[in-house]
Amino acid sequence: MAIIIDRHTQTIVQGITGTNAALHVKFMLDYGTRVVAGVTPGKAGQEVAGVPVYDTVRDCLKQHPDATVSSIWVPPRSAMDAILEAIDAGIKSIIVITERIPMHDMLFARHVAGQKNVMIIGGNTPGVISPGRSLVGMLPRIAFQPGRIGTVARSGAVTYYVANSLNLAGFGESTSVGLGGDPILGTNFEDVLRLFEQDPETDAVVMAGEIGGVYEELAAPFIKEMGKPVIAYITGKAAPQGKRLGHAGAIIEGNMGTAAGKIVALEQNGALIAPVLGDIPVLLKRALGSVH
Amino acid sequence: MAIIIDRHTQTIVQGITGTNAALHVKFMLDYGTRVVAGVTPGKAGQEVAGVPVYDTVRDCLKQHPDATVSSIWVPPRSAMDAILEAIDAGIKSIIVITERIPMHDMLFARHVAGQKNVMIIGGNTPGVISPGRSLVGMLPRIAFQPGRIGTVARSGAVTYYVANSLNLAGFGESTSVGLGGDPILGTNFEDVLRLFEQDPETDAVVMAGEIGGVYEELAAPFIKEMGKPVIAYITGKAAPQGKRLGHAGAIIEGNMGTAAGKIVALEQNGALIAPVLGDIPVLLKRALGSVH
Amino acid sequence: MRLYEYEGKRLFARYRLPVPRNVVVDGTSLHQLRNVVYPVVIKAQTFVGSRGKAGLVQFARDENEARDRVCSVLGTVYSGHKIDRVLIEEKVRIKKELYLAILVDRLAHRIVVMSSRYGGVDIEEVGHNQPDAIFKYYFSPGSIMHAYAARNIASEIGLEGPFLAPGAGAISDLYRLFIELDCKLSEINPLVLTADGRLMALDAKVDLDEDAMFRHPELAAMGIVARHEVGELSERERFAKKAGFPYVDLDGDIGVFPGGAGFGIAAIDLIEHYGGKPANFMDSGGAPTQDKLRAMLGLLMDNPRVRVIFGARFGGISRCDDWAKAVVQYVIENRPTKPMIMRMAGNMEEEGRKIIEKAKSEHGDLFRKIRVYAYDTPIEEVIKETVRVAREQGRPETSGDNNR
Amino acid sequence: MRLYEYEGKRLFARYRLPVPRNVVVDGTSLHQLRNVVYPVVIKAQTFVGSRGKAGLVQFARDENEARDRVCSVLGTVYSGHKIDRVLIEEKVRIKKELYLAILVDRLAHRIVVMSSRYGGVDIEEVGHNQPDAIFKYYFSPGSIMHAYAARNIASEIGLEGPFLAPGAGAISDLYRLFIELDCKLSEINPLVLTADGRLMALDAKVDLDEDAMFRHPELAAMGIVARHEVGELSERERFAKKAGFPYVDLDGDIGVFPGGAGFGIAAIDLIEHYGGKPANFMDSGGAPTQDKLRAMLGLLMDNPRVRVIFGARFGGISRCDDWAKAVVQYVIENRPTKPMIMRMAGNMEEEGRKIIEKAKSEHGDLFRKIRVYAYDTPIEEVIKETVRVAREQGRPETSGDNNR
Repeated sequence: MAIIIDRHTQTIVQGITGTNAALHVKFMLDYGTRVVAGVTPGKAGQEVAGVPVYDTVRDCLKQHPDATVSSIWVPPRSAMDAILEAIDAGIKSIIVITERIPMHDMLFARHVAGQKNVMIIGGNTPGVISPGRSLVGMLPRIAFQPGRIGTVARSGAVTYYVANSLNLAGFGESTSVGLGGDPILGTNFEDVLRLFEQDPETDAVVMAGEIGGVYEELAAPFIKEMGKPVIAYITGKAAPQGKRLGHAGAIIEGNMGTAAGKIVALEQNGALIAPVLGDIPVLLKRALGSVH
Repeated sequence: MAIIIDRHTQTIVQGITGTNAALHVKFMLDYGTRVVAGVTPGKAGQEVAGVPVYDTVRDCLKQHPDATVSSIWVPPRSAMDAILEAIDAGIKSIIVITERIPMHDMLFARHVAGQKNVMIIGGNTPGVISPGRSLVGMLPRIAFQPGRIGTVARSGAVTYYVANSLNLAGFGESTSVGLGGDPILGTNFEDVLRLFEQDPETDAVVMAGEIGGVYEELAAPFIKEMGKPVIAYITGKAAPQGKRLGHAGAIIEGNMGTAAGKIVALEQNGALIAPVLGDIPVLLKRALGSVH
Repeated sequence: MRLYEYEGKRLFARYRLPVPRNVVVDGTSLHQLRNVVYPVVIKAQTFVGSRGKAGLVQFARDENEARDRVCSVLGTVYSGHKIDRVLIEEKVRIKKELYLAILVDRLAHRIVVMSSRYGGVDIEEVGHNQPDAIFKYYFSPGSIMHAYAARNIASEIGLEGPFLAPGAGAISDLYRLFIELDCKLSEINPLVLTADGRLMALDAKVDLDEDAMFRHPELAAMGIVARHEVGELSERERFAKKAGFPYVDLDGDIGVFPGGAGFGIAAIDLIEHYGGKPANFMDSGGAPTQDKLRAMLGLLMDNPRVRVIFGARFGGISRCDDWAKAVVQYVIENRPTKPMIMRMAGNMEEEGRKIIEKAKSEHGDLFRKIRVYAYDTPIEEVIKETVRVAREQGRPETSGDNNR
Repeated sequence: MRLYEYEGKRLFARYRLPVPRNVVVDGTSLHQLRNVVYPVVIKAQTFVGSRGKAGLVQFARDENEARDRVCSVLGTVYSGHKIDRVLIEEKVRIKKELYLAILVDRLAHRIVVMSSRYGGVDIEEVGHNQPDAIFKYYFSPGSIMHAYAARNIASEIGLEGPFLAPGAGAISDLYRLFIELDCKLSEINPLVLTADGRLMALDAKVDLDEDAMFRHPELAAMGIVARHEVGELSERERFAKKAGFPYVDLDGDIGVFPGGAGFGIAAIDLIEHYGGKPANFMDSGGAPTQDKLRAMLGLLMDNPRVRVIFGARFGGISRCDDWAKAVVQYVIENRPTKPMIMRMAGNMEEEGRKIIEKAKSEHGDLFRKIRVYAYDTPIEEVIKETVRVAREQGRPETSGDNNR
């Protein structure tokens, strides 16, 4: 059983009739993911890649009561509502692909999810993959191969490059989690590190952070407690202040969110810092010693 | 220890500088009630009958951390806010004298109080008296004398007449609780019946209901479980439909809230029905038998 | 307080809820029947339920027919409610009738949206015969209706495809109206899909919270003013409303001048219990002013139905001495001839008694028919006495001193 | 995104928050200085902090003085920000300076109102020296600020007596502004009591959430449009904003054409790590269109600073073949002369490679300076190569075939 999703996990897709969502539903099904239903209001009765479409999550769960995970592909203006709908209907993990969700919306969605003990991943996550088992989101299958390294990153592309550098060095991934590029995230580094720490299929973790926010810093104290090695790769060392770099969350605001600050916090708590991507497998080998 | 308030209870008064509140603060102090502070925003530093006035409940509790009960005398438009202020500051019982509080406001205040486990009595309650010990509200002391009968009524005047008829027959009150005349009440008959059932100083209960709402009906099943006799006096048998009779809550709406319906529900569950006030002591004597 | 259908529909229109094209016509605006597209539905504006069965909903194919029907209805009285206005609406072809209502659930202390695929009928009957046919969706007080919740409800009552979005929109709009206007009930029965593909509120039942009207000047600006929960105020009731005390006309001959609303209700019961007929309900509210007390008394004295006045004051927040002062001053100024049987007890009872006694000694004749009992006389005895006096009033007046 | 003080104050005024009487003057509206009551404060409108120390806040006793001061400031550049406008305000006599701010607490994921009796100074310093002097009041997302909470805050920072109600009102109004306009920060430092008994926001610092701008057409109507979090967009950045892709000018010579924002950030680091200087940040977003890809490439090619372009595509949601097509079409249409060093891996890598190879075989000369590496070449190697080529560009161009 991998973290978050597994071979048996039944998932639904909110916003399933959108172009991107429809394409990736096909990719997910090809990968073996059990996409059992989708939602687009007003389009009940249609199908996408053979998956039935309903008007509401509530209707989905009436027909597919074992679905526990939803991925959300709706436009930013509808994202909060889609998340709240999933929570209200009883979904337990919500993977939010939508990017640039208004900050207040995401704060509120997080707040409600917290009260109901629901996990939100994202917004602006590329998704989650447990290579060879299940994939929810838009991660390219080609970048990943099964293995025993957990990876967690804010950026989708960095997730692929990290996996790429692991795979070139002979490592594979137990699960790769994209936290998302938005400034307010449902799940942060610490949450995922705790899952990996408990996961018997994970030997070490690579976390890839970037400028903006404080999620890397917040995770630092837990790294100290962990029994598994953590390699950290932080980007944005060369980034300017006060300018968003693509991701809504990737911005240095005053003293907050610098790469240097994150690196110091992580290093002081025992993470091994990889200055460039290519250093990640080197550090991993060193940390895992004879195991690999 | 009487129910709700006792000799040692420290109380504050919200809206203390209003004419009525100021008058009744004096009456309460005369009765021995420990009124330790009052609130009127903008009037911090003043005094009412020797009681210090603060701008906020929060400031009251900084100076008088043992206050647990507040009575509220502000205008209807400020009542919800005053209740929420008391809850937020940590007050545990709130006695709402204010009448005709907008229904949605009271629903919300109730909702918040429920989450924080705070008791609201009223709106439009005359207050609570444990004769000889403490009085919070505007009940006339002259109407009550110490004894072992608990009384609970929606109307203030009826509370006095009930006590009057008890006292003329030689009974007295352990505690008399005015639930209030508003349509949405913080505390209802069942809540108070449960307190009286547990109260070693109460032998029997007189409940006085009136047309409107369903609080009497809601209490009926509990009466069946009670070990103490309950005498019920319900007014409004001669009331017209669709017209409010003074109390915001005293109105027959369609089939809901008739005196006849309430009497049937109570009688079926074991309450003794007093058709007129004078019957109350008669029924009490019969029910308590040799005890009195 | 219940609104007329046309008032409810004006509020609906403000909240973008689709209603049929309509005009409201009263005795002075029959010319408006010219500006209507026929055929039309003519609906008498009254609070009486089941207007259909009572013949208060009619149809007209042209202006002449409409004029006839309107004139036959205007000014008539049904169940005590006079009909002053009719609503003239486009006649729509109905494809499907649904039910939608939002109300305060007084048991659960929550807000509940009730909806059904079966509209246009008595919903209580539907609920009784087919409980599953009514879908209840609860909201905590203070919470907003998120868009998804509106879609859940719309979906549940069969609004789908192109009707899902407008249906959910209408549900959201009705909820906003309910919350923002402090409603106790806002009901659409039926909510219809028309043959030409529109979603439309065919009826409108809105109950406002009178206690929240102070924060809705926009309603007053629309002419929505205080009334009974169901029905207009009488002339005396309007006077009392203006003077600031609760008052309801009843049809007996004993004027009731109590202190406290709750005891006012009890007094009516007791009067009927002992064979009398109350002429009114009244309440002084807490700590009434002298002026208000005198206005209250005057309203009873001036009511030709009233033959005797029952008064009671249990001095709590309102003091006996104030009450006695008001009674005395009223009597001296107005020299009433109707008997008053009263009881006064509680705070400042002694002071009140002295005021009454002083007045009696100074103006003996004026107070001949006024009796004031005290704490030690049970209220039932006072009421029995009142009922007896009321009966006597039918007979020639007896002489003799009634003072105690 | 940060607003100018004058924009913030316009928003304040909309929310009834009291601000000093003011006018905004730019190069074309100096005549407005005639309509001002002197003395005044002249505040350069810029995002630079500590304007006082930088001489960007001045005073003037009359119109002549004001004109001199304004002219001395307009058009100057401080810390890279050009000053186009000044705010001219009545000079108020300050009795007391307070601090008030509402912001998103990114650790607690809640909204926090921070307030202090000590305003007009660097609040971080206050917090550092006297943590108790800062009062924090938390609100759950989605919750409103009840009136009592505003009073609690006002009371805590010493607003009492006649100042309690307006103080609490200002706090409520600022909270409504914060929520309704999707702020990340709304700060008043200082909030002052004036010698003549007014409460007033003397400064205004408002950070909006750019991602919520779509639901605030009222802001666009006020001229508040997209910009950097702190600072205006450059010409190229405005072009990119219009074309719909994130782009930030940097001051190097290597144009960066990556796929994915996160890797765009990584690429800048890597270029600097290996001794190069990036000319920009750029992100195609998910699944860019051909047109967008060509616009992105064009923006780099047309930038005279750029000497070489580094490109990378890891095909995920965005496919390698689409990317290759866009590159090929751009090259054929525009015949660029700057070298491009690129890597392409992931979804549809093989198809992409075929497109590039076909183009090279058909238009060999055009593609002379274009190298495209594959999955098996680590990205670091590609970047090192780019940096090397950028250095070479300083030297006379070498001949020879650079194709692999």
